[in-house]
Amino acid sequence: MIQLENVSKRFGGLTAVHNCSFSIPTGQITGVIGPNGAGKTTVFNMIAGLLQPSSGQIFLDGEDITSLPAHKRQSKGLYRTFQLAHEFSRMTVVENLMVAADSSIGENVFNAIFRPSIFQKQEHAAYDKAMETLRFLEIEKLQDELAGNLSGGQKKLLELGRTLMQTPKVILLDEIGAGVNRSLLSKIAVKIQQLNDDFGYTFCLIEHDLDYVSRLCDEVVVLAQATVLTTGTIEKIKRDERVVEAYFGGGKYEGAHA
Amino acid sequence: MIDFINYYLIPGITLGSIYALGAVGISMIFGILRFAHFAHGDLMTTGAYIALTAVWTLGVPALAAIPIAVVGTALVAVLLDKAFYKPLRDLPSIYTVIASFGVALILRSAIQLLWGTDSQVYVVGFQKPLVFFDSFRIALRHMQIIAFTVVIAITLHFFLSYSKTGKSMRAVADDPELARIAGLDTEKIIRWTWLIGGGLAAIGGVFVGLDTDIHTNLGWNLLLPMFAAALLGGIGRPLGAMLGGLIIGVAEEICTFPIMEIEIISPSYKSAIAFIIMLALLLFRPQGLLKGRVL
Amino acid sequence: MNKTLLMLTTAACITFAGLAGAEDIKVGALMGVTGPLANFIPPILNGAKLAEADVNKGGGLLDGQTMKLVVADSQASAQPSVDAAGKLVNIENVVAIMGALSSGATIAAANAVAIPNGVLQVSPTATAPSMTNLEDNDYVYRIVPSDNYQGKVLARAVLEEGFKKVAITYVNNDYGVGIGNTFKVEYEKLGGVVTKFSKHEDKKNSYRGELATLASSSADALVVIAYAAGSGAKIVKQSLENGFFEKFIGTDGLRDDILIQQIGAEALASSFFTSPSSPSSNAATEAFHARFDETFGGGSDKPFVDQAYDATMLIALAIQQAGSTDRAAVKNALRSVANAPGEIVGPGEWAKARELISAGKDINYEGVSGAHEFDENGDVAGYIGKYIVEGDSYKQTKIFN
Amino acid sequence: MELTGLFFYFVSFLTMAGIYAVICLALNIQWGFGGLFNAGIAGFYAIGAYSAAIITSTAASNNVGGLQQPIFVGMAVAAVIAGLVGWGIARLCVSLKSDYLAMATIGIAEIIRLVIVNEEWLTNGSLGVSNIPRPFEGVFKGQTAEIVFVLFVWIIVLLTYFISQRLHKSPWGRVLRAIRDNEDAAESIGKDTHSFRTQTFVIGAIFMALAGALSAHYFKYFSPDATEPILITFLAWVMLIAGGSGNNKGAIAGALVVWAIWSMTEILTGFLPSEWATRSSYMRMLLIGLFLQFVLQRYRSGLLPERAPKLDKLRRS
Repeated sequence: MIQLENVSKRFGGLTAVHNCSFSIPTGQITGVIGPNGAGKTTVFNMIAGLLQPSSGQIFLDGEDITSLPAHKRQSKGLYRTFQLAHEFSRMTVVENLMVAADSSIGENVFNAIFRPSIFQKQEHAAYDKAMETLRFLEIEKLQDELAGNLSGGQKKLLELGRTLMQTPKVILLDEIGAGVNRSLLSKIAVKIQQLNDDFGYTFCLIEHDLDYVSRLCDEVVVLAQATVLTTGTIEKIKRDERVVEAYFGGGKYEGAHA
Repeated sequence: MIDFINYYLIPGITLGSIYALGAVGISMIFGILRFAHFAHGDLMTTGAYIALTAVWTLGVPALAAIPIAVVGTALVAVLLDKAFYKPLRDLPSIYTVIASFGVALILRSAIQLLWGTDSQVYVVGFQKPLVFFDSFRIALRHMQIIAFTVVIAITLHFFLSYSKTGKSMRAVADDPELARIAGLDTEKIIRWTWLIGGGLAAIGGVFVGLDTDIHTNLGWNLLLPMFAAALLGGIGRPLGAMLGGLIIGVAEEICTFPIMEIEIISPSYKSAIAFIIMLALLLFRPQGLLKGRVL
Repeated sequence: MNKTLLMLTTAACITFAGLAGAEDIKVGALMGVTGPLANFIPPILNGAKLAEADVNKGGGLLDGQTMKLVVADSQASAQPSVDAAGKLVNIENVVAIMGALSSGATIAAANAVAIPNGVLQVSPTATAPSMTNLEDNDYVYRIVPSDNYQGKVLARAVLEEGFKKVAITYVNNDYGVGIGNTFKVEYEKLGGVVTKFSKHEDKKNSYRGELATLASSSADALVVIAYAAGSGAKIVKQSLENGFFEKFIGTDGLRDDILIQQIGAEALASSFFTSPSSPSSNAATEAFHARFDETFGGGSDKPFVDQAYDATMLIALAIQQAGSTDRAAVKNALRSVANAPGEIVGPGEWAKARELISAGKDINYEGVSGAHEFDENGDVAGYIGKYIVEGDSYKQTKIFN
Repeated sequence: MELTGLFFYFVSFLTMAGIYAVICLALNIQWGFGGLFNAGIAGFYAIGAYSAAIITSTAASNNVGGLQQPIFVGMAVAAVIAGLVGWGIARLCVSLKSDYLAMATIGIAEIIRLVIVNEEWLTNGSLGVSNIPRPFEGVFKGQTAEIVFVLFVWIIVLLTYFISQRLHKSPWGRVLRAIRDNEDAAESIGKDTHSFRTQTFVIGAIFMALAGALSAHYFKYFSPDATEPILITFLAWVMLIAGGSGNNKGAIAGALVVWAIWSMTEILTGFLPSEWATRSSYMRMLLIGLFLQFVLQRYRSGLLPERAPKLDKLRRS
């Protein structure tokens, strides 16, 4: 469970996020929606640790992780994907996943040079896990392709796969559907649902596409004008006048194909 | 004290003016084309030698040869861009940076091939400086260099603030994405950047020749201080770069001024000053004095 | 991949090597053709070429074979110098090497190529004191005195001129540091006062700050140990402009036409310069200079022209004396043709030398730039000339030895 | 005679090319794997050369030195000093973006050069350090010693290559390439990018210093003019890019090919009349410059392009 308490972020004179408080409950799929410029990605970046809040606190299972560097949040089980695909373009697909596996022994430079035998077990495990993940995502045929050569949707799948290489508690998906074709999109939805059902992974996703959100999410957080407008189930949200106003009244809603 | 002004400050301002003229181009190219142009010093050398040829063949004084040097070097700059930088435009900027190292070498060897390696001067002999109030001494050519640079700075300011091209250049330097959406003709702006950057570099090169002598490493020796100047002024801020150049030039000269007869910094470490300022800026204030972009 | 490369390279080498005639006897000229000393090279190279021409006109080497000078570019820097020397010795198969110019390039080439391969190397210009103690198995020589020597002579010359108090500025490289330090030590030992002793960085635009400090020390004259094209001319010019100094004393680096071209002869009237030179008794020197200017249209007064000629000549004589192109034999013959006793042979007297050698007589080459008597370290005592500016060129007025 | 001559030319060619190969492998670790734009190679090279020279030289004139230690002690000290300096620089600069890192490292290399030239008590300033021994000098003399030295150099090359390969194949190298390709994503999967980059920079610096030490032993004399950035930094970059950055074999191939071009074109100098020899040899620089542009525009991935490490061993059918 992730909790945000009065989190704000200012860039110079601009307030990108103002006094945001909400929580991402364990074992659920939470959606974060809102018009463009509402501060969704900024909130994500703060949860993932890429940005430091100007004020406020972020908790993971009760522990304050506000000032924990990004690379240390992963060991707490916090993973993310990016809005624009952040694949490792000059590495193969299987390497893209293996790099996210636990390779603590082989990542020590002395072991890497002098004792390559002692991390072979981890390497085998990493490879097997990577292949298993590729099979789960049904892209195992692409294993030796350079990630830079994949289609946009395949890259998104790859990024989702990367979050699955260790034992995630919370997976943050930043517009996983952006730039992905319809059929692949529903496939991704199936996979997310499956991961949530079978493994109990917690998801939090930013999405523009309200249909997609209503299909997947248990709870929805609506951001508008740098703060939380409301939270609740998708049915409740859809009936909320303010949400309708924020989306449609302002004319900023860009629909499903943003 | 008057010694400080005559022998440290005035040479510092002169050197600073020369740095300023080179740094403008570096800053603009960095801001608009997004890469560190390591061949910029050699563009200065090119300008100095074109002017030298004009002085030799037409018999005009060096100052009168400046327009020829400016046009020639600006054209060279545009051609270099066409041949070597444009093909790499869509790649990560690092390829262009490496290419510019190669271009620096190409320019320098071409100059050595065409003009030889002897050091040359525009005018033979020396002139006593003008003396004011019995103590303040300044050489005529230093007055010319400083005055010219001030005029250029003012012209540049008006160009960037009021002309359409100038405004577009600033827009691209501030935010290339926005500029592209706004439908600015990027290629035209890039052409202008090279014309102005190359032209001003040529003037800087001629000034070096006017102040001391012309040799094939002239520009390369000035390159790093000019980078420091561009950083100091803030990348993408041409006038900031000019101010930065002035500061670096003055700092380099005055740092060796002996205080109470003691040299705090040995003159042999003079050139380290610019590097240290540059490092400090990179580490602590990469946006420079005038809030340039950090790429 | 590597194999293909190796084969290509081999093929290229054989092609290049094949271009020279089979009868030619090759001597390497390792010169800093490009790089920081490039502007010194053309006249120096001409000096060597003149020696080559003299040998070939006077009957050639050994049994009338043609001497062929093979030029290689040391770039005045260690890595390329070693590479170029390696090619001279191994591909061009030269008998001996004339060069290199700067001490760094010379020592690197000697250590990495000439000494291990057993090739005689004679440098016309390397002046670094550290050359003296090179462990060279007697393969490395130079025909200019070490910087220690010029520094010492300079000190004497300055005192003779009546300057009891001087300020010194020297460029921070092996040349400036070498002469600067020995000059200071010797000058003070002889009773002179050094009012200020400072080094400067090459290639800066303004030296006014340093010069103001130097001027404030109220010295009679300024000793400038620097290359004219690097910092020397600027220092003289800025001193004159600001009235810091009017009298300058320079070494061979400053004694460059560039200085006269940039400053004008008049302003240099009260200055003098020293430079490795030739013995005054050698009448052949002037004839040589005239011949040089005739052949190449001028340049005989440039630094190290004489030395380049002599170094090449000495190598040719050693080959002739050895009677073969065997490298070790050539090395062993060098001292006997260079050092006394023996019948004296001068520049341009190749035919005479040939005859004497074939008659089994001992010869002693007295060159344009000196008698060249090598000591056990392969150093020469040398002659230092004193020069003043007259007209638009330098004129030698005195010889020290 | 011709053939023995050619053979010994190759010995000297391979010695220099081998030293460059070590620099290229080091640069490949920094740039090819790690994406770090180090434009101050000459600085680390100089640190290595001077450390080794001071530690091993048999006698010194005015500076510290003449410590007469064995060669391997000199190389170890060179590696340690370069590693420490590299670590200090990396702590400060390694997070800078590419062009900025280039400027910073050039500036640092210049400062190192100034210190070497000016601190005479340490380095004997511009007069350089002499009396530097070569390995096994007492045992082998003359041309045999040349062969022994080239073997010594290539043992170091192979050692460097071996270590580079191990690094490339290991999870460590995988993380490094991931950071090079996308820093944010690497952070998001828990990689401490700053630490990895620092390690990379330090390892590269150490090998560059070893190359410097090798040249000091080869020349037996080392002065500041051997640290000319065009000859070290620039040439090494051309070599790596031509050879194929990201590929260790490419780094070695690049060093061989480019040094061959550099070396071959020099021969042409001798065929020109003296008035032209001086100028036309700038053609060579011009050609190298154009060659680089050609490579950048047409063969960007180099002679031997980067390849992902083989995973065959991990594959069970």
